[in-house]
Amino acid sequence: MKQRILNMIWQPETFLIVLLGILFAAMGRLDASFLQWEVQRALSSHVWELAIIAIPMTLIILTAGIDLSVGSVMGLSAITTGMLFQKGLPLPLACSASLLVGIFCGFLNGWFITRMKVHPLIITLATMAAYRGMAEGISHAKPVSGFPDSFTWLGQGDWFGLPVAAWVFAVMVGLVLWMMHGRAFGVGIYAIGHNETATRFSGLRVDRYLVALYTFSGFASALAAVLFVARRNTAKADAGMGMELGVITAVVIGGVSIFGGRGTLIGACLGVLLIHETREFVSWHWNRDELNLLALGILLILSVVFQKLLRHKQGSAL
Amino acid sequence: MDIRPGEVHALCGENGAGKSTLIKILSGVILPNEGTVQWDETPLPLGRVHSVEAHGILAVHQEPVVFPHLNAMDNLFVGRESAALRGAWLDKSTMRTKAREILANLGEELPLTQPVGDMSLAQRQMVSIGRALLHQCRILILDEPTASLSARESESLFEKVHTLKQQGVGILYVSHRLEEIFRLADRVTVLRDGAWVTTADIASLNQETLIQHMVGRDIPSKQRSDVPSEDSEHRPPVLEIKNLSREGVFENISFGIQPGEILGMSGLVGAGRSEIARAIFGIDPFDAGEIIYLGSPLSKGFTIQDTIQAGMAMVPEDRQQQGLVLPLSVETNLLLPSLSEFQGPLGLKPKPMRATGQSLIEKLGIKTETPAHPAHSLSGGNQQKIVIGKWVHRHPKLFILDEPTRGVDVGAKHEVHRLVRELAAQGSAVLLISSELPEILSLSDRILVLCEGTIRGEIKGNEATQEQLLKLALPEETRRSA
Amino acid sequence: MTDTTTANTTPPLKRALIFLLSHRAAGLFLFILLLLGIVSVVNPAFLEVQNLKDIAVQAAPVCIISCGLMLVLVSGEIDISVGSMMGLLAACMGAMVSESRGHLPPGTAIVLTLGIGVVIGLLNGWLVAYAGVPSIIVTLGMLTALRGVTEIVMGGSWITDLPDGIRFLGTGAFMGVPISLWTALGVILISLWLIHRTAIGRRIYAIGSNPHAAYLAGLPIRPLKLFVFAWTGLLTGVATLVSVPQLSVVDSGIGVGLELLVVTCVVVGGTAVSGGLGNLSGVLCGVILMTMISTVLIFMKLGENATYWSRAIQGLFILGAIIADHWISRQRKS
Amino acid sequence: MKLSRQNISKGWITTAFTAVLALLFTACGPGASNNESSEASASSGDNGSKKITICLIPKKKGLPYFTSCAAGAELAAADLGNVELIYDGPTDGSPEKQASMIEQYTLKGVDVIAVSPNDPDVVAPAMRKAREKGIKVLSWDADAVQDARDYFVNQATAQAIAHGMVDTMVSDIGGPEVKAEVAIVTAYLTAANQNVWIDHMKTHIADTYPNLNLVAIKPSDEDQKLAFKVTQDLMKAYPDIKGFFGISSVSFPGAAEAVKQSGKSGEVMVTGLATPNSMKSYVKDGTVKSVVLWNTSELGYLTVMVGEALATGKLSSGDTTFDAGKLGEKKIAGDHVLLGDILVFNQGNIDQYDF
Repeated sequence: MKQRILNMIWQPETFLIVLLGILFAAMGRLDASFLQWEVQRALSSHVWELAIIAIPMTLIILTAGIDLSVGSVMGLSAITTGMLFQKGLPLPLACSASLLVGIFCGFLNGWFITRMKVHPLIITLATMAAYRGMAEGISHAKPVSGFPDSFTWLGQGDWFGLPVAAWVFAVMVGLVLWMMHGRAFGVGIYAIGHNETATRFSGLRVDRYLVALYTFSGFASALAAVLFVARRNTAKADAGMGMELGVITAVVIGGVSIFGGRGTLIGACLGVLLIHETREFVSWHWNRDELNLLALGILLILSVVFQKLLRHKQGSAL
Repeated sequence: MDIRPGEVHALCGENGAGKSTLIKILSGVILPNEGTVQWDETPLPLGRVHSVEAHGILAVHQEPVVFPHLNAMDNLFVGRESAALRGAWLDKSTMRTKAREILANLGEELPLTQPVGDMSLAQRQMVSIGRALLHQCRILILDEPTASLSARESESLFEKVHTLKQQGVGILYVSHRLEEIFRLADRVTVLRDGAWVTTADIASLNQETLIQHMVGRDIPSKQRSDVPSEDSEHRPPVLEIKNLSREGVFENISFGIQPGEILGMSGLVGAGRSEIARAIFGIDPFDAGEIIYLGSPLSKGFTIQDTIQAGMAMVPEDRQQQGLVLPLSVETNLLLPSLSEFQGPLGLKPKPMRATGQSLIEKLGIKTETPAHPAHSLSGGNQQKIVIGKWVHRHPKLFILDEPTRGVDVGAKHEVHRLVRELAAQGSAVLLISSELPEILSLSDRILVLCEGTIRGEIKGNEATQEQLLKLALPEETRRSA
Repeated sequence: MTDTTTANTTPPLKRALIFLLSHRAAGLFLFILLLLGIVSVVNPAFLEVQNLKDIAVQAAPVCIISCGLMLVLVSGEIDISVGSMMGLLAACMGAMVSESRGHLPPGTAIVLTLGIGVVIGLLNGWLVAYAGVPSIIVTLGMLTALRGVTEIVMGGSWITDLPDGIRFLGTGAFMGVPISLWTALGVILISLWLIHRTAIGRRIYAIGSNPHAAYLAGLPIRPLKLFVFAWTGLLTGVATLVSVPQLSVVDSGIGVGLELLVVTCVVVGGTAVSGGLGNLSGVLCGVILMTMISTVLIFMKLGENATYWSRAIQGLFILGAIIADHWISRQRKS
Repeated sequence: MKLSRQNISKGWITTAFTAVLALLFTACGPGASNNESSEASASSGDNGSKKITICLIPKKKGLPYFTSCAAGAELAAADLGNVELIYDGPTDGSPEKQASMIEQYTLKGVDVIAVSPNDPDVVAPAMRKAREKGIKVLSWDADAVQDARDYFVNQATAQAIAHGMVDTMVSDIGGPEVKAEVAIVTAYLTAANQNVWIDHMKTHIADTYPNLNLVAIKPSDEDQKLAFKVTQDLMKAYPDIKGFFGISSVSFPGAAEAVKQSGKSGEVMVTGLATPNSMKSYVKDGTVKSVVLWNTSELGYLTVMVGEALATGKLSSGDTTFDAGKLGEKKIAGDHVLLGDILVFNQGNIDQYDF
């Protein structure tokens, strides 16, 4: 029993919760107005797209992979929505098409990775450039704007007191948590992350898992793109620029090991919350955007160092 | 314990007895918690490979210490560049001559510029041993050097050991193969559970007493399944292979296995045994031929999933890399191939999983504190039992075992053998690949001998002898010259 | 011996292709020649000495950093902070020499800039080797953090008064060849020596090829990793010194996205991200190819459309290299 | 082990997660009551007179152009005395971040937000929301979507800038009758402002200068080095090229340096938008004849003046003039407050400016 308690204390999630607690306390001290529910709710709209992409990214990193192309898929999907809308297609159709584009992009990533047996870092580095380039090529880098209110409601409106995107995120987290803990799927992901060969030799369809995960990642990126277009009322080729770095940072801060096999979705969500709050608070309080970059970089490195130490402790507690 | 110049000192013990740890300390890889190592009456500076090597203590570790992307020459010299340094430059020609010399000494002619990753396992092992010979050594530590060597290569290694011995080099020899120990060693030290048990002259021991020291209990000596089930002849074969070929790997392989039969597959390392097994299981592709399973041919391009679905199982060659997901729990590892069985509408059903896991652990005699312990906390033998156990639950019709007792201690070896017999008795067909001749002889009903990718002969299990198998396994040229 | 038998049965054309693709430098070199051929037919001006020289000057800093990054990849790690590092080093260098700010003599500034590069590299290396943080995380953090520091150093304005002493590094020439090319040549020679003729170089390959074996062989893994990061830091400093003074203004956006270009060059050049594999000639060809592409696109006069598709074309190039790799390894196996 | 341990502690973690959320909620309680005091501390000033908080958001923080605007704004704040100025913007020039910042300031309850939108469409929803909250919203430097702001502090219309650059170029290369190829080096392909200018430049060239042939538009991705390289390449690919427009403060010096190093100073003309300091050396050595810009410091000054006037009600719709303190009277055309004419810096006058 004592061991169990010790184990719980040395979880990375505990560390994150403590860190968040300290952060909130500090924020309350420095600028209590930041912590009002209204403020938090409104500011939360900045993070949902990142949070949605963080879900598949967590799973992918758990399998010891990585997807650098998420931001570019967002760009391509956004521009698909925009161009089709401009061509006069009804918006639901345009959105479905952009989701399909996202799914296809993700599938292509997965297909290349499983077929070529090249590190995902390299494949998605290449598709990152290729997808973004296609978005620029198709659109000639021109943005599309002027979407109807019924559509922008998706990004700007509230539903039962929370932004629509928040509900999308909640549903996705719920589904994935259920998949992870209630089904063979979850065990499979961890097993692949620890030892892909042994998992393959145990008869799990590793390639299918991976293709499914990268496809899911493409889908989530496209979904984020649609929400983004609705929120900003603009579809453009540079949508989601640099998104991949933010998402990976959040997931890694959330205690997911970049080498796979270690970490939880809950942790990743805490990571997202942590970088969101830090980001917003730094610019809320100090009004200096450059501090943000510094804070995030240091936060990332420090949190991983700490988690490393925790894992050490955890080992000795066993 | 002590090691004298010019002797072969064998180190024995079950897996987990602390042999490898002891060797790592001696070779300077890790630091001991307490105690010292005396060297010519003075304590040896430990914890640094370099300073230990400078004293002439060199180790050949169990896993070959090779760098697959580098060529043989660089492999020999990495970490020992001082032997070929001229100012700030590495002297390539010195390196080349020295490397040739050492490899020739080992009886190997290796291309110096080929990346070692492209070489066979045995050649890699030779390079690894060559590394140790680069320096003038006074004590050579060999940890399971023959694990991946064929009989012929082992033979040339033994010769080398003899020569070194005559040159006054002390040799610390670790092996699970007792025959080797009795052949080579002058004295034996036995470790058990991390503690010293005894050191004795080899002459004062026989196999049984040595095993007794190692396990600390009696073990029934190997019995042989003398009664091959005669009626099996009439039953239709589980598996029939017809003219299976893969360019450059194996050619025209044809054989069949009946239910309840143990078919041994013998041959040198690199004869294509594992490759055939992998082709049957759907891991590797093949170019031509047919695999008929349960009366119907497998469609071209079948996958592991198809074969598992159809009731095949395989225990792969490399337990840690291919067999287990080490950080996951014993239970998860055991149930990994059968997870879909426990899928309820709301998720995996934990209770039946626990129960099945527990019953498997008991059935196989896996020694673990709880089913939730990670697989890497178990000893090699117990790990191997997990790899076998995860298939036992599925009651496979065809069981392929690739080197099931490699690196497994004597006690666990017996249990693995018992499991294999049980499986066959329950009606599974077993394809057993092993480099250990006694193992093949004691288990198999029939033995296929492979050489250079072709079947060289087939012998009834109860008629075969070690000499016979070895003869068939050797390539023609060597046989003629021998 | 089985290899030779298979090789003999393959048609010679295919064999040649396999050879070219497996010797990445040779394959890339031929590809570069092919590209040169096409573009010079469309627009002979491409082959003018001045143009080739300009391309070389653009390639020089990329090449210098690639020499360092290749070793990082060979050792089994990665460094994606070089872009931001260059931004910060440029800002520091500018601030030191600028008449309105530090007003240090160029010599001192050069030494200090290189020193800062080494220190940042050491910090990266220390976090990776001694604190045990995965290199992609460390350098991802640095990528963001250093950019923030750069903004703070610049303080919202640019440095527009670089003295001639520093500008000479970027614009000057020695025997008709720009300084940056001499520097790149020097760095290549030193790297060749380091890789092939020193213990350090061989050991870096060893630790990337099989870390566990390296550990058993007693190789000093941590100091070696520290070294490759520090070396990359130093080379980034060198690249900053010879490339930033080509321009008269030091702004805060120098080096944005450079890490992607460098990683792409190194990987297209045949270096394995998993470590242990990579050679300088391949990387050099990768650098030349990647810096050439955009110039080639301009010289092809494909019109406005090409501008918008150039990034897509670059992405397809990398994918092409990967597919070629895959194909070759399959050919080799069978 | 890992898995099972996760299972054991999963429930616990979820509980803790909710606990933190609860913490957050409870923190909101007192936060709400603190609201007044904190807002007061943010906006109430000395002597009881209400301080007006004005947020000045540039397109990209860290550009000298905007830094010099900010300096002018500081001056105005000091002159007025009742203004608290916040100057912050995205360091990477991303319009999304601009929009996020506007949303933040809206929540903070500032009095005036002045934006130089990077992409009018992207920031428009955020600006509208701010207006709904009763915040005065201005655009400065670049215009926003018309209904998203109260006034636009207009230093020069997009058309005027575009025409100014083209006219300058034409006179630099020797008049409208000279046949010439020219190229544009822009910021990003997606940069909204530059794209508007480019459109105006294209129509102006087509309408007025049939002899001018625009051969290429290349992005520099706000990277001097790339601007340098692209210019070099263009000069070689189009040997007859006569002029370059560097239409961002990064691409202009890059392009000028490329022309200078190729030894074509005086032959190939470069013009565009940039702060005088970064171009001084090129103007002096003749590579660049003229630099088009306006008085940035005055732009910042005027923006703050207009903001303060709006917040205090000194300025109301329908006014046709505005008293901008030491800048004197400024004209108002519709909802545009006009700064005045564009400035053209040349060898004669560039030394008078330092920003």
